[in-house]
Amino acid sequence: MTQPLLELHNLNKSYGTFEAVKDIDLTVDTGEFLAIMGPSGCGKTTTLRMMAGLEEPTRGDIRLEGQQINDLPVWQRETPLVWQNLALFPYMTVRENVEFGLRMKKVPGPERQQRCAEWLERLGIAGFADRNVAKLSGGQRQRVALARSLVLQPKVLLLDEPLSALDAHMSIRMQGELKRLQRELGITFVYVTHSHSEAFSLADRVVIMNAGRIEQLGTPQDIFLRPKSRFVAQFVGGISLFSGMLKTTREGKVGIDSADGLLQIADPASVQTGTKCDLAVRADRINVTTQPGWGTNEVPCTLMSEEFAGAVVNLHLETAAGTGIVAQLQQRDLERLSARAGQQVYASWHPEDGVLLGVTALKAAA
Amino acid sequence: MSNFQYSRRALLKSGLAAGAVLATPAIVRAQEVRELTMLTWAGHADPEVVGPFERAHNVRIRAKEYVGGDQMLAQFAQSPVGTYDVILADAEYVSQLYQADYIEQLDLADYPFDDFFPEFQKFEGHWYDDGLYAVFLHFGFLGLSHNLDALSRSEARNYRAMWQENLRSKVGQFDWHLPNFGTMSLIEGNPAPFDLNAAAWQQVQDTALTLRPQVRGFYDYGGTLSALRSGEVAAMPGIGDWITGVLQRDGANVATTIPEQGGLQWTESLSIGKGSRNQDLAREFIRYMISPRGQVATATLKAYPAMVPTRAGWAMLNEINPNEAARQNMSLSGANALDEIRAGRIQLRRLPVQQSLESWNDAWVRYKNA
Amino acid sequence: MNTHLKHALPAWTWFAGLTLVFVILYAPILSALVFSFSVDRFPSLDITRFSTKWYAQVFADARMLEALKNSLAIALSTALVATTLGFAAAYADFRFRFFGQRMVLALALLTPTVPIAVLSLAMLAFFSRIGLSGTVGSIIVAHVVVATPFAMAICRLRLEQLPREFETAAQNLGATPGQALRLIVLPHAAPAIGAAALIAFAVSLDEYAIAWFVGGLEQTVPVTVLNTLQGQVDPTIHVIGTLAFAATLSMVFAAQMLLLRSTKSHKNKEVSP
Amino acid sequence: MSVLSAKVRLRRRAWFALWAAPLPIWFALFFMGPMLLLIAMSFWSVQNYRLTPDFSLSAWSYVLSLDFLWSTFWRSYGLSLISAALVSLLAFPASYAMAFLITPARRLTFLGLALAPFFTSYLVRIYSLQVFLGEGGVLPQLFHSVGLSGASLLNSYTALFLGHATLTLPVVLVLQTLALGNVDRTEMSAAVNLGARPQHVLRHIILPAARPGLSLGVLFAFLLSYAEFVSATYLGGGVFQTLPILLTDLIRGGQQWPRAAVVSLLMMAALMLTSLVTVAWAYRQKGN
Repeated sequence: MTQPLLELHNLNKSYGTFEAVKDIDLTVDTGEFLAIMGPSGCGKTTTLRMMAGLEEPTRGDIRLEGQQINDLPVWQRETPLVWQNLALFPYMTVRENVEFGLRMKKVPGPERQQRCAEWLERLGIAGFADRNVAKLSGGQRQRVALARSLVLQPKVLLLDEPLSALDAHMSIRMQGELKRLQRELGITFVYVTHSHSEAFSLADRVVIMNAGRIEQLGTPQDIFLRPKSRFVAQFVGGISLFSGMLKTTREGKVGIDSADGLLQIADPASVQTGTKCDLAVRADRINVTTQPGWGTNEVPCTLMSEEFAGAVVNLHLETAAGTGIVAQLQQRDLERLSARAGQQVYASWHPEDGVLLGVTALKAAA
Repeated sequence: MSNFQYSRRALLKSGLAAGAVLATPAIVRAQEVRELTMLTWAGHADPEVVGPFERAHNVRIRAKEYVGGDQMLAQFAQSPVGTYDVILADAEYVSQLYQADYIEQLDLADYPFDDFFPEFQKFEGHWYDDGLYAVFLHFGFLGLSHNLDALSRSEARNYRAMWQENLRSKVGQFDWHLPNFGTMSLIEGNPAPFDLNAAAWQQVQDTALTLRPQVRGFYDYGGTLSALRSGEVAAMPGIGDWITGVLQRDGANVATTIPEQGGLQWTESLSIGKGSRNQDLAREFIRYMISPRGQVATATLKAYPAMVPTRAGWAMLNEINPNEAARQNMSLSGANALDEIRAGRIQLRRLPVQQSLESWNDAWVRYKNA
Repeated sequence: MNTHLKHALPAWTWFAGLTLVFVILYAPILSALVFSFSVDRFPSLDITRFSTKWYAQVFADARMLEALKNSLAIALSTALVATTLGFAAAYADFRFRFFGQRMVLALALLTPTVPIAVLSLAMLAFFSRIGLSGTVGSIIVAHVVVATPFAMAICRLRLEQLPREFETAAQNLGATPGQALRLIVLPHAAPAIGAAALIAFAVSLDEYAIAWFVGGLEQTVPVTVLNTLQGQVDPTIHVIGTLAFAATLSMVFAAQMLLLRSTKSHKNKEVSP
Repeated sequence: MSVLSAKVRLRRRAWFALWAAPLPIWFALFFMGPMLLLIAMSFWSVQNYRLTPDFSLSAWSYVLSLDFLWSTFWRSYGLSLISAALVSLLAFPASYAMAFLITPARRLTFLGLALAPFFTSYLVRIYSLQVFLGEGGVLPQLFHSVGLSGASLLNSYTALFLGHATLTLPVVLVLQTLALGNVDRTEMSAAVNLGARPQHVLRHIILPAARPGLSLGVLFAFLLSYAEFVSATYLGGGVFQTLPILLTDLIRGGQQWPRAAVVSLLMMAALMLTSLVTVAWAYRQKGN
């Protein structure tokens, strides 16, 4: 088994009585693109800053290639960070910014210039080398920030919401470039973001954090298809949630006894009846009809609103019991449906498409 | 012409005499420059005053100038022992310096007291338990200083002129209780103006209060100069030639008159600071200051002119600056300022005898607040 | 500038107010300038004759020269120490979170509430007990106490404008805390440090009460002014005032240039992305 | 609690101490030292004109039983408060002009010019004012020529106020101008856009937004005027008995520094209390 590049063991950080990060265990492998995602205040940036040595853990260990580096000060860590606001040095030119780290490491002049030139070239900013960083566009500044860190040939690059300052178009372009760079260089990226699209499209694995803890760790597919908790489901979005009591019917069918009726599930083996649990159904798995009788789990509801998202449309429905349901339809399916807001419709899905949440946690507790 | 030659010869002679006195410690000249420190009122360390002494003794005089005896005492008290070699203080503060044990006892034999006019030979403020603690440097009279445009000399012959209607809000007062209450005491006819029983003291305060509506303000030394000069105030009690003399030199139409009720005498003296490390030099300095040359320099001080206590000083002043000698009434032949003392018209300014200093001060603060 | 802003009163009234204030500020200085050239010892409107004799007297006075030397040495040292202390405290307050942080600020800001006459005596009494009275050094020590709060306030305000990430970003790229401070924080704070030094210099140069008390035999220029004002009034006061004003004015202009240059370059650099 | 080794923690502390320690150390030695001595001194006694360490309440009981202490205290407080308010009012139009009617580049020059006199010998400026206001001075002459009395203006509250203004105007101008300059222009435009008239903008937008700076201006003017004694002596003619004057008067009762110490402790207490209240008020947020 290969040595993991970066390991966090039982990492904790508290500010006074406030626990920002609680018992984080995480390993990052060489060459991996790991995204840490979560709402603001969930501790994702604090975790990243602890990796960089900018915050000192209250408890726990940080290891780089098996070596404990708790004691290593920031400036000896070689874990460069790309900052949310980039933090380019305003009193320096582009070249001076990029050369800064090499100077600090006392890299001799010729090599420094050569490496700097190489990276300016590679990121397509060689033409601005002697310009003041303040006079660049957003995308150019972004590249300077990347070049400034990558020129140090780090084993791991830390990125703290690096694209949040860019407009949507530029952000998507930079996502592509980041992905390409990471593949080419084989450098480990740890990428903090609150954007699903960035995390899911870039990362090999995604960590979802909430209130200082890891809620779920997995591939984007894992998380998207099998959210482990109500929180993850809500955070990932596009998922309808039903809560109720697990129940076996007289016919031997297993389902959730919810306010919206008994909702069947496909694989009840792992759970005990009588426990409270949540059922998640992804929006693209929900079928909407104007007439009943189309599916196993069918709930009558009112069409509240439509939301166009390019090729697809999200329909927001509400059941009689007040549960909100999101359904994703293709444009032409919507045309076929021809329903208006306020109209009665029926949402239905296959039992296989329902995911029971919090099951592992329940098992562990039991 | 012959007069001129005479005075030149006299000057040479006295210069030689002074040289002989000063020549004794000339051996020190070969050594490095010594320092003599001095805590003094303004003007006494001007080069024209101390220059000859500095050259003769290869010494540099470093002076700390103060305004107000209390500042002086605080400065002395809070500085390390030996900081100040020579102290020039008002006679009232000499007694405070003595009681606080801040000054050295002096040896009578070191100073030519024979040359002093008799009234200054054993000056009361300088002797404690038969020990000498200060040497009389100069003195002046305090009467009624007035602007001649507002108050004529004959009007000023009576302190009561200050109560005149046309002086309403035109009387200034020096911001210190001793000269002011002393003057009030003179007005009340107390033969010893600072030695008052309770009733007399109360009477002094009551009289003062009747003057209060006439008073424009309370001034320090510099403020007094400016106020009298500009005409801001027309009359000030308890002030003397030390202020008006300076203003006259500048062409101001002011004078000091000693009214019929009498005047006060201020006195400043030189002492040696306790723990001085340059006592020999300090002694030489005091000797220089009461030598004719030092006395003339003192009498014609730029900061404030005053009378001096030595005969030789008077003689030399009359030779080289007869006008100033005449102006200050320091004539060796005929009537002179000392006659005022001898006639009993001048009383010493001194600390209150029957009351404490602080009760006079309290009364003064109260008076100002009235 | 918001040119289309309507004002509650017509523009000339505000400008009249501005003029009035400058008249009040500058009338005494102008009067000092005029009377410094008057031949009369006591200033009055009918000036007999103009002359430079008081200037000559000031320049010929050896004690004045010594006082000037003392004043400059004291003001320079005060500026140096007060700025160092003020910057260090401002930087500590900016960079770190620590127990008693507010206490330090309160301590530094307490100085202006102490009546100067008593502060002077307390300092003299204290200094003489620790063997530090009557020297140029004791004046410097005392002036540093008076001037540091100003220096600290100025540096602190400027540091507030420095994004906190810059310094950590430098460390993250391998700069030691010292290097980060030198390469990132100091260039940013330089104009404030300059202004703080100038102001500390000026505060020390004009202080008379403490200098009289703790200075012992060492005289500074303001102490000679105090002695002249309280004792033998003469126009050398006006001469010193005029010279001091000329010197201060040129220092203020120097500070202006520094600040102006930095704001300009700062503006150029801070075009939002 | 920390996961760092002792060595690293020590190194960090040393670096922190390098910056955080110098000022507190300097002030503890050379400011708190004298201040504690001052407090101690208020309990000392004076024997034979000599300040003697002691534990005596006599200075406190003396000062606190002075019948004119509180009238002096309130006069002092009132006069400096009035001066602070008047100086602030006087400065406001000028600050407004500098903040809103002058280009920013010029504003810096004007501020510099406003500040320059602050660092020019204060004593000289007070002496000059004395010449200006006194008998036969510029201002009385001017008044005389337009048919007014032409009497000296010294020893009046006007003169005292001008002295206070000489001391405090520059600081007040700078604080006010900075405060007004920082008022959000969009907020002002928004108000105008909503139909507010210029007077309303001034009253409801500008003044509330600039409140911290404006109140700090009043506070500083107050602090400086309160401790002022040079203009009280040279322009007020000593007829306005204020605490700083009382302080010097008390000393003259024969080295009564303990009493002076008591008065200055009272002054400091009043100043600190006023500062606290003002700062709290200035930075108070609306709506809690």
